[in-house]
Amino acid sequence: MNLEFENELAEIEARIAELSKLDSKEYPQLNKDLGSLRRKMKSLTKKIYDNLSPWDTVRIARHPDRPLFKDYIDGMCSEFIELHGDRRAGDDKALIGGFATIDKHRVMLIGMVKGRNVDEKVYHNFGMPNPEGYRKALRLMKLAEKYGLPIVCLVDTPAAYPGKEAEERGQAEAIARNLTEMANLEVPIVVVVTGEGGSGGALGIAVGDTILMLRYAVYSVIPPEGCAAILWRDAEMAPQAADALKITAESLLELGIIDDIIDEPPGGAHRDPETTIARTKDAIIAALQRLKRQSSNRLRDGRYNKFARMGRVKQTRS
Amino acid sequence: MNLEFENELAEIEARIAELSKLDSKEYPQLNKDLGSLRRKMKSLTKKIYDNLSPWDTVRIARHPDRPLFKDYIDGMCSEFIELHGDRRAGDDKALIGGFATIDKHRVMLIGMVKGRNVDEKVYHNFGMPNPEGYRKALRLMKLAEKYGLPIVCLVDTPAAYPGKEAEERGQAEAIARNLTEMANLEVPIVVVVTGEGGSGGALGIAVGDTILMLRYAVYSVIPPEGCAAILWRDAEMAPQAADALKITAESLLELGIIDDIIDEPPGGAHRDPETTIARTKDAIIAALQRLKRQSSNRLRDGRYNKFARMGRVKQTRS
Amino acid sequence: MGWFNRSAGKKQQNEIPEGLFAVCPRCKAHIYKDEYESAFKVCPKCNHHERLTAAERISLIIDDGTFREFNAGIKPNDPLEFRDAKGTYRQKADDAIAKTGLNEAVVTGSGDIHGIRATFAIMDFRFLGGSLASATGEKILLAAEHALRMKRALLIFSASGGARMHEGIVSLMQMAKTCAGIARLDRAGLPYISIMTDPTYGGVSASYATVGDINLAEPGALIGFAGRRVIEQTIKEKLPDDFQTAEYLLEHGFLDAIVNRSELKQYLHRILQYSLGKKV
Amino acid sequence: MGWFNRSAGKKQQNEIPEGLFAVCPRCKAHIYKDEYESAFKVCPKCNHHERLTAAERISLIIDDGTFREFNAGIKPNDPLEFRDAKGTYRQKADDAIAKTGLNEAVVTGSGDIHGIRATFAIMDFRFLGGSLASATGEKILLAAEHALRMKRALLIFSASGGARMHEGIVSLMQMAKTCAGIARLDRAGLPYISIMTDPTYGGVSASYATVGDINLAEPGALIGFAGRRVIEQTIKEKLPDDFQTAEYLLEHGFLDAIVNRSELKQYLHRILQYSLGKKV
Ligand SMILES: [Zn+2]
Ligand SMILES: [Zn+2]
Repeated sequence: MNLEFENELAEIEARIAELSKLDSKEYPQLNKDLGSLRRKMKSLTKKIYDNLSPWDTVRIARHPDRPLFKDYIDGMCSEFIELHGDRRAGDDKALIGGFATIDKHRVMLIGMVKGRNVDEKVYHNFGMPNPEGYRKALRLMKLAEKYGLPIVCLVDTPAAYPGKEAEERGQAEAIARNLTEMANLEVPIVVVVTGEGGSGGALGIAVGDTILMLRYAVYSVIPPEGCAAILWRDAEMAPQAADALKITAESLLELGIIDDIIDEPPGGAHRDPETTIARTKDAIIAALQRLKRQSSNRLRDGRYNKFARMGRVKQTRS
Repeated sequence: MNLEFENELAEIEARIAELSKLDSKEYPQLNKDLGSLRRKMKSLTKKIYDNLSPWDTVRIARHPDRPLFKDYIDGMCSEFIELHGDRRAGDDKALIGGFATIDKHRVMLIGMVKGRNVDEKVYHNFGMPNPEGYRKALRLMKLAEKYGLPIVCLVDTPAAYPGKEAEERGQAEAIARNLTEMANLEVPIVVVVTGEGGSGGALGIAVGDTILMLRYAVYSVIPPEGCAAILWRDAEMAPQAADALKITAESLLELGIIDDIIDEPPGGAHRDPETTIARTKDAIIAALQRLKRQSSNRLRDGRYNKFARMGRVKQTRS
Repeated sequence: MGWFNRSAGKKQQNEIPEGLFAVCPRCKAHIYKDEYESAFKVCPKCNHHERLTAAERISLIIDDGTFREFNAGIKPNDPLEFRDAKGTYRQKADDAIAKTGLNEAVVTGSGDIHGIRATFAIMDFRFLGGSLASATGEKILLAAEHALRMKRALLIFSASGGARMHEGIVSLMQMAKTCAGIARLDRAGLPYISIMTDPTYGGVSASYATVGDINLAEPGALIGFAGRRVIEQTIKEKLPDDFQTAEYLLEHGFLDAIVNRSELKQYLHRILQYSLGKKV
Repeated sequence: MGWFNRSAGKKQQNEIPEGLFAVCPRCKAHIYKDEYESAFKVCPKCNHHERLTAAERISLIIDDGTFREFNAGIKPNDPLEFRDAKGTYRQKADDAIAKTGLNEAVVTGSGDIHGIRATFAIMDFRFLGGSLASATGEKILLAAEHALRMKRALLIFSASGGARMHEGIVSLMQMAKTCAGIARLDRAGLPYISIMTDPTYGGVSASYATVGDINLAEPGALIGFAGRRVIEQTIKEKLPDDFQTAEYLLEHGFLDAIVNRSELKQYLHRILQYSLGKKV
């Protein structure tokens, strides 16, 4: 699938694919043409991706070929042992976690699972956790704390699921509880927003010491469509809302919400998942090494100060 | 309602009631006869209640007029503020709790509610808690710990509810969690078995520093009927099972399971709830005064040692 | 019950027509305005609890003359320099300030409840729908820090449609920020009592409002994570009438109690006596 | 996979007829007995996991020659001097001892899992239905204390119909007693891994078995608080076929994982490496 602002790229790609089938003996210009097409492809990719609008970025963050949590597990971890259940009501399929080994680091790895094909998507509820998901995540985080394991959370969710049973079982309380308890945890917490950072549903596992974001991930208080529907009274104004909401990694870095951006390969993560995942892994390892040196008190205080600083407003006598 | 071993008592009571309606002018013997009947009543009551079989005691513990948790709340507490909900799934109606003031002591008071009439009984699920009940109790106990309040638990339940949803929501886990967390609590825990101490369902709020029992309460690993059905292959053998199981307060005191017996008035708590409740209140106050002097570490260690001693078996080389 | 007989509301709610009578927005009963105001806008017919302003709430709950507001000068920030179809957020905020006489959607300070001193954060729905934004979050965090420093209870009265989207991600982060303050109080063993009033939604219900040591609500208050319409659109079915009411939440285990407004001050006083056993 | 290819079971289960073949009690498949035994009684056709004795379990899980049993001499107590229609509990216990060669329904000791030393309590269902009584509880508490003293992980393999009613209230108290041991381990930050095997019910499921840091179960194991019949009698309806199976519990959130017997040792070894990060 290609996004409409990638149409030109798709055409060139198709051209390259076509030419590649030809025999260079019958078509002496072949290699030269191919080379020129590839150069054009590269420069156009750069041009497009250097000039993405926030709304384009939303589209990339939701791209069906973008690497998903399971791709990161496979690509980053030499071992992953999924641990199920919230010990209360169920085992959420949209938010999972378990012991993982990343390089030399044993961690508790937690993240949202979206699923690739229709069956998977339905099974994983399109990556929208129910309260059981947040409660399982908290149980696993507390287990990590007991065992002295750092926590790594990969965030990629449109939202916490807005369902009837989710409300009945306390979606709000489940998220709020995580925000509160994560502030108290005595082990390092590394967060990476890899795709969609969907509001409270994302934040529910994103109270981290180091918060990273992929270049074309987004993180927003409300989906642009929802914001447009309310403030512009027209969901079609989502691109305008996306712009106003400042939801890109660059904006969030400027606003002091995230600590660093993980660069995506030219053309976005969906064009080169392997490199994306490798870079994510490197960034996580670097953060772990930094955070592991800190005492639990310093970690906790640092986390407090980090969030206390966000949106700090000084008193203005009027 | 009177139990069959009380038939003779009931007859005398009826006689007394009858005579009391007469005019002493027309019936000069009246006062003398009444006095003699009352003396007979008293000595017969003593005789019957001194010679109760364990099965009789079961019947008394289940007597419909026996004071229930709400009677104790009304009779013992100058204030009771019920606190609802487990913050997960529901608000159990069979197991409730809240802030209470007993004499000068502010405590967290927790207990099973059975209900008096049919509607109440159904509403309170006959005093059989679901997992939400145990989880609410634990939440309140942890709140008590945070606020430095002693915990008082009144036990009166046939059993934890053996229902489908109860299993699905983890009846076993809920009780087990309470047993584990109660061992860790840093505030005094006073337990009184006031009626039926029904197995794990009772124990789920009965891990106490001081464990008291009313004279005609029972506390058993299995209802005598159930035990009889299994070991005698005949539920009708419940009296034999009740005997074998040693479920009376006296037996439990001998076995080192409870710390003291709260005496019931002649003829049992159902004949004089007020006195029963007053004595229970006094016993709780005495226990609170004793326990409040202990440090949290000493309390916790004492509780550990108390339960570690129960059924201690020495190694025998054979 | 002195606090209860004083006439309180200085501001008129839009629902109440001028004249002798107020009209209950739920049951449409006509109520003598004096009676309505002195009952703190509770309908004597149907027990509807109308929304209160922060000032009314203070007068309802806090002992006369004991409230000391702090951080009143903190005003909305505009980290995104946000503008939508209808104009700038800055203008919108200025309008809200002018309309309500408040600088933000929450008033914080210290005061007494029948002589027990506590720290308060009281939301006012009139100010941009009681939305949580950077200045709101900042004031609440400062209130939590104040309670911690003074070793007192923190009481937060919530009334909010959720996060204020005009401050984007910065608003979202206030959820984590305020909860970090609650977490510190909890570690210190200090009581935090949350009182949810109509409405408490989204970023507020999913942060400090639902993690009280004790969660209270006023009768009939609507409390939830997602809005009713969003849920109905998602699940494609109609929700029950009592969905997300305080009564519904109580039944599902998320409230310690629903307390009538007329009893709320006394109730809080009673609870505070238990909660401060270790500290006072 | 050395532990896996050794022939293990010395005792024959009743279900397996003498001769060349064993019959799977679930799918009735005929399986070469050697194959069945070397697969630790897992049916190659339907993955049915037959109950194992404590000795078989030790040979399955613990490195050859490393198991050191302790408190083997602890035998059933008879605090109630219990007798029922069929005779005395003392006789029943003696018969169980004679039949199983065990002194109680649990074997405790220390041993290695691929070189990681841990403390074990392994229940044996053959001994009075794996029932929890004073000696069982005592041995489990001593195992927990051993793990605490040695700063090691505790692993408990449960297999039990519940509390042993012949010891009445003393049996019931073992639930609180064993959980107190688990609570101490937890406070010390030491791992406790619970492995539920078929069946785990009543006083065992409602105490140590379900409060593991990590709760595991074997496929198809039946795990519950009340028995199926009791529940059906209570609610007057038929329960689904998979009710109280390990798979059912996993779906309802109470198990971290279901692990095939052939992978269990390796799985435990992997988990222990995470759990001992802080301590070893
Ligand atoms: Zn009305
Ligand atoms: Zn089979």
